[in-house]
Amino acid sequence: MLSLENIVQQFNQWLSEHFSATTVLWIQLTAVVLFAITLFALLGLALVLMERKVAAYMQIRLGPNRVGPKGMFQTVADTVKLVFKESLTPDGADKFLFNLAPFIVMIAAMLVLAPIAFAKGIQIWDINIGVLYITSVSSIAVIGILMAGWSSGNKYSLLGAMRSGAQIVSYELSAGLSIISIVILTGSLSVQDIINSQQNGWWIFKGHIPIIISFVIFIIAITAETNRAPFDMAEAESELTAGFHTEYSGMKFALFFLAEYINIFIGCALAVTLFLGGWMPFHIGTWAAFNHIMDYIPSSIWFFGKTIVLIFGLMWFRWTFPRLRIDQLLNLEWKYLLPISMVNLLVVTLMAILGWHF
Amino acid sequence: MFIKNYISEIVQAIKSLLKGMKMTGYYFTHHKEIITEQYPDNRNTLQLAERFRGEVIMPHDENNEHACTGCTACELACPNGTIKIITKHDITPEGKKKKAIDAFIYHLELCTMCNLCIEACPTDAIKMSNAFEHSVYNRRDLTKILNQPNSKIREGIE
Amino acid sequence: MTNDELKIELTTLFPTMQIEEGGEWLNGFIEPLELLSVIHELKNNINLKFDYLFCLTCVDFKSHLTMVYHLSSTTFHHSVVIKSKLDIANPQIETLSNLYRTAEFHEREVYEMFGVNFLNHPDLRLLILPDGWEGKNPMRKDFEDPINMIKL
Amino acid sequence: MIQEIGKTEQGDLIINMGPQHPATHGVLHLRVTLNGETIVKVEPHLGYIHRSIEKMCESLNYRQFIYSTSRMDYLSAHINNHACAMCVEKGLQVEIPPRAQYIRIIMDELTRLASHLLWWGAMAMDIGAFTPFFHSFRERETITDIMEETCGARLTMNYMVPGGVMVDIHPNFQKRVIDFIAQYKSKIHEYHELVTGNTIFINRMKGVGIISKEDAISFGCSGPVARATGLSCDVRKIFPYEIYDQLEFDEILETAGDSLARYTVRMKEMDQSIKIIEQLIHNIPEGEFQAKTKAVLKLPKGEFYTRAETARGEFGVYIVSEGGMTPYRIKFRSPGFSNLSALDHMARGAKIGDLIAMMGTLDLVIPDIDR
Repeated sequence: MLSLENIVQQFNQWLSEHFSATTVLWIQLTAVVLFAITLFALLGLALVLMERKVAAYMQIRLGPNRVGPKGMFQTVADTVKLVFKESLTPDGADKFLFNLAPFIVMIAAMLVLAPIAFAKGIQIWDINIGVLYITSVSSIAVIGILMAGWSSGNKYSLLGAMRSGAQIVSYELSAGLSIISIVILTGSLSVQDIINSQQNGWWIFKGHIPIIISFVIFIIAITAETNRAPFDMAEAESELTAGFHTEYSGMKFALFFLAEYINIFIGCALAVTLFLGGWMPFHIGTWAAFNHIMDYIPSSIWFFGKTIVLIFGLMWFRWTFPRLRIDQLLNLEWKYLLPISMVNLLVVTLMAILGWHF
Repeated sequence: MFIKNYISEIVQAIKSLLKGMKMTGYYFTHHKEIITEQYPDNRNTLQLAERFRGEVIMPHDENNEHACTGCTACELACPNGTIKIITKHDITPEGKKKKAIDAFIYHLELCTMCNLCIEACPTDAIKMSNAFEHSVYNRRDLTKILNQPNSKIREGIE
Repeated sequence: MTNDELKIELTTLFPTMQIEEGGEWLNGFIEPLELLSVIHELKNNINLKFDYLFCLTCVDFKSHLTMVYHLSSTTFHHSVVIKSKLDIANPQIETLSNLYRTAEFHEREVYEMFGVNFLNHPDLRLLILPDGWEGKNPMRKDFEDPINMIKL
Repeated sequence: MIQEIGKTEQGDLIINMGPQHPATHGVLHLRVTLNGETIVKVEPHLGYIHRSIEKMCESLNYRQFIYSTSRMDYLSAHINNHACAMCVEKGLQVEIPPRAQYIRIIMDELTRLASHLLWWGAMAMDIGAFTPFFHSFRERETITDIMEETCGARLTMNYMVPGGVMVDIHPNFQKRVIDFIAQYKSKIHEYHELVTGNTIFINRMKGVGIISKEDAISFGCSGPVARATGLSCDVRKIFPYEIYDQLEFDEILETAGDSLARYTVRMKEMDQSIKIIEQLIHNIPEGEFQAKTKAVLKLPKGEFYTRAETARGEFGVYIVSEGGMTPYRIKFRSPGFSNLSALDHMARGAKIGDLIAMMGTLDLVIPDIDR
């Protein structure tokens, strides 16, 4: 069967037959960089369009429908416009940090792509501490946001950045605890191992109620970590005009914008990997025929499909709920999510020791 | 007791959130409810209210005649000085002098569509039209002369 | 309380007040110096309780300025108008912002529009006019602004 | 004053919220002193769109000046025009035909509904929910269409004239209003599902921007802001004008005085407006829609004051006449101006997010404040 895995393997084989080991490595690296950038651009364009369409339909309007068929190329047109727009740097800004910040946010988002398994056998870097790597590297982004807020020399930006800092640091805790509950069950930090452990069923089905609770907490935490409504404290346009990126324009703003969507994708991809079986198809117990049909659907479609469903969920939240206040946001984390996830972790640990899961 | 309150609080909160999501979900799946009007595209089918006040016009009949006597009631009624009437003296066939309008100048850029001039007009010579696409590149184009060239006052209107 | 009853009550309380009838409400004219004591009494008198200052303004009569205070009571729902004539050259009057906090904003508006100086006002600054406004007070009758006149 | 931005002597941060800010709904400028996220002081700076309508009106005659009041509180344009027309009628001592009274009140209540619907959407947008805005505009659009059909304009109608209304209602008017009532009743539950019951919303609103009844009186608050504190101040009830005294409706009172109470008052007021319209729409009397008045109106020498209940509170018109064709002095008592003065008192000690919620529930319309 023609699958992505075979193509990649054949490509690798062909490379190693024709070139020396160093050249192969270089070619592979170039391919990976090209792949990452393409994925980045495509995801950004697709997700922004999706967001606008989802928002429009929830708000009983049509959304973009002028550029291309059904407005498909609206985001492309927007990108072209943003590229040609002048990137202003305010006089009062710390110019070096101001120009550096979007790239830090962007690079942090790009680096996190490395250990994510997009399909069976498609993974840029199968690191054995993959999940830990993702959580740690993705928190670098907050440095970029703080940098942007501070260096803009704008009080709204500063407030937005400080809010963002407080928020991401807090929600990292419950996100981490939710991840740990899966790590306890699988006994591994490697992304491959976690996905393989869901061969006979996704964790969300195997893990009983405690895992469902950690899934919900994890979804809430990634909504908060990606600074999306109802937790969009850092931007909060009705309060802080645009928060940390008030002073950014043109392509530098586009980078922030793109990074936000990539972060959403990564957050949801991680949730899919941990709880929904990554690229594993959906199987029901002993229904062999059904399972066989499910297997025919390529693994990449499974992975992207599940991720898009989760992303849709986040968009659904965004266009339904009002924004929380900053102190309520921190209350929610410290008074509700953290205690619940701690108790939950204990239950999961007991479950793992006693072997109560399937 | 504390734990029970704590949990019921969370359950209530989640319930209220799901209710809202149910509603947005309904609209997401029911595209019939969409109310967007695609304005420049639906120009041909656009239905404007007949009383809609877009701009002041002076209707002329097929003989290029209007009903304005130049009494300046509209000019006096206008709060913004939008209307300026310049009169001249026509000489009727009988040789009598008769007041008539030379130019009915209408400053659309000053008009607030308050309808007071139409109310004031004793001969119903002016009325509001439905036109609402008034944008022009030059501000001067908004100053209009409402009576057509060589137009006359209709017979029998005093 | 009806206007007639109010008139009796007011004449007994404030013998110096000139009361004018004819309009919808009673108009009481007082000297600027008495203002604070009169209004204080009106607000706190158990039968009157004029605790709601719903309109505060000034009228320029060219020869003098008149401060107009519309008071009403949230308990008895009766209203009265208190007026005070001010000298046009040097208009000044005691502030009411200690009795009615809404007076603070209204007095700032009157201060910049008519140039009335409110004594003991906590924060008498320009509210509506731009900072650094120089020249006459726009709502006075002798105000002219030849620069910003709209010409056709 | 605007130049000395930066920090206070105590090290508090000063930010200028507005005149260009998404939450100030126009060009309100608030100079906010912050200690961290906590508000120390709020100073409104007004005048960015002050057009001095009062001065303009001094040179317009009694028919002409009414149109300009639509431009003050543009969401209550009908009610502003109504108050002005009533004030002139009081001076002229004109009896208005009953048909005109009915039409006027239906229009007033429709305006109130439209205003509250817009407020609902805008307030939800202020606190971060975008979808309600579009949903409320769907209903508001129906009202503006009704207005357009009868008055010829959607926002600044200039429909009330001294002596009655400018033109008779459109033949479709009654049917469309009845349709609108049905539409409103079928959709209002969605509003409550989407926003009212939402736990995030309740937490954002409860206990925020509390003002006591005494303070509300002292600050001259009116309308839903004052009624949320338990102060009975509905002009329609206390000083009924037109035929409000013959109608059956409740004055909504809450006691908490916080943002949630203001929200509840407005939501319930919409239902009351529907109730009023229902009582009137089926039995608009036949007859004249405008009383006969002279072509040139001259008010006798004297002073005239009328008040009307707009969507924001008590709107007053004070005309000083010297007997001429134009008013000698005219003063508009706008509800927003007094309500805004209470903002500083409410906001101290709250968070920035709370300030937005307070401004949302105060329902400020800046041209109304600046006049």
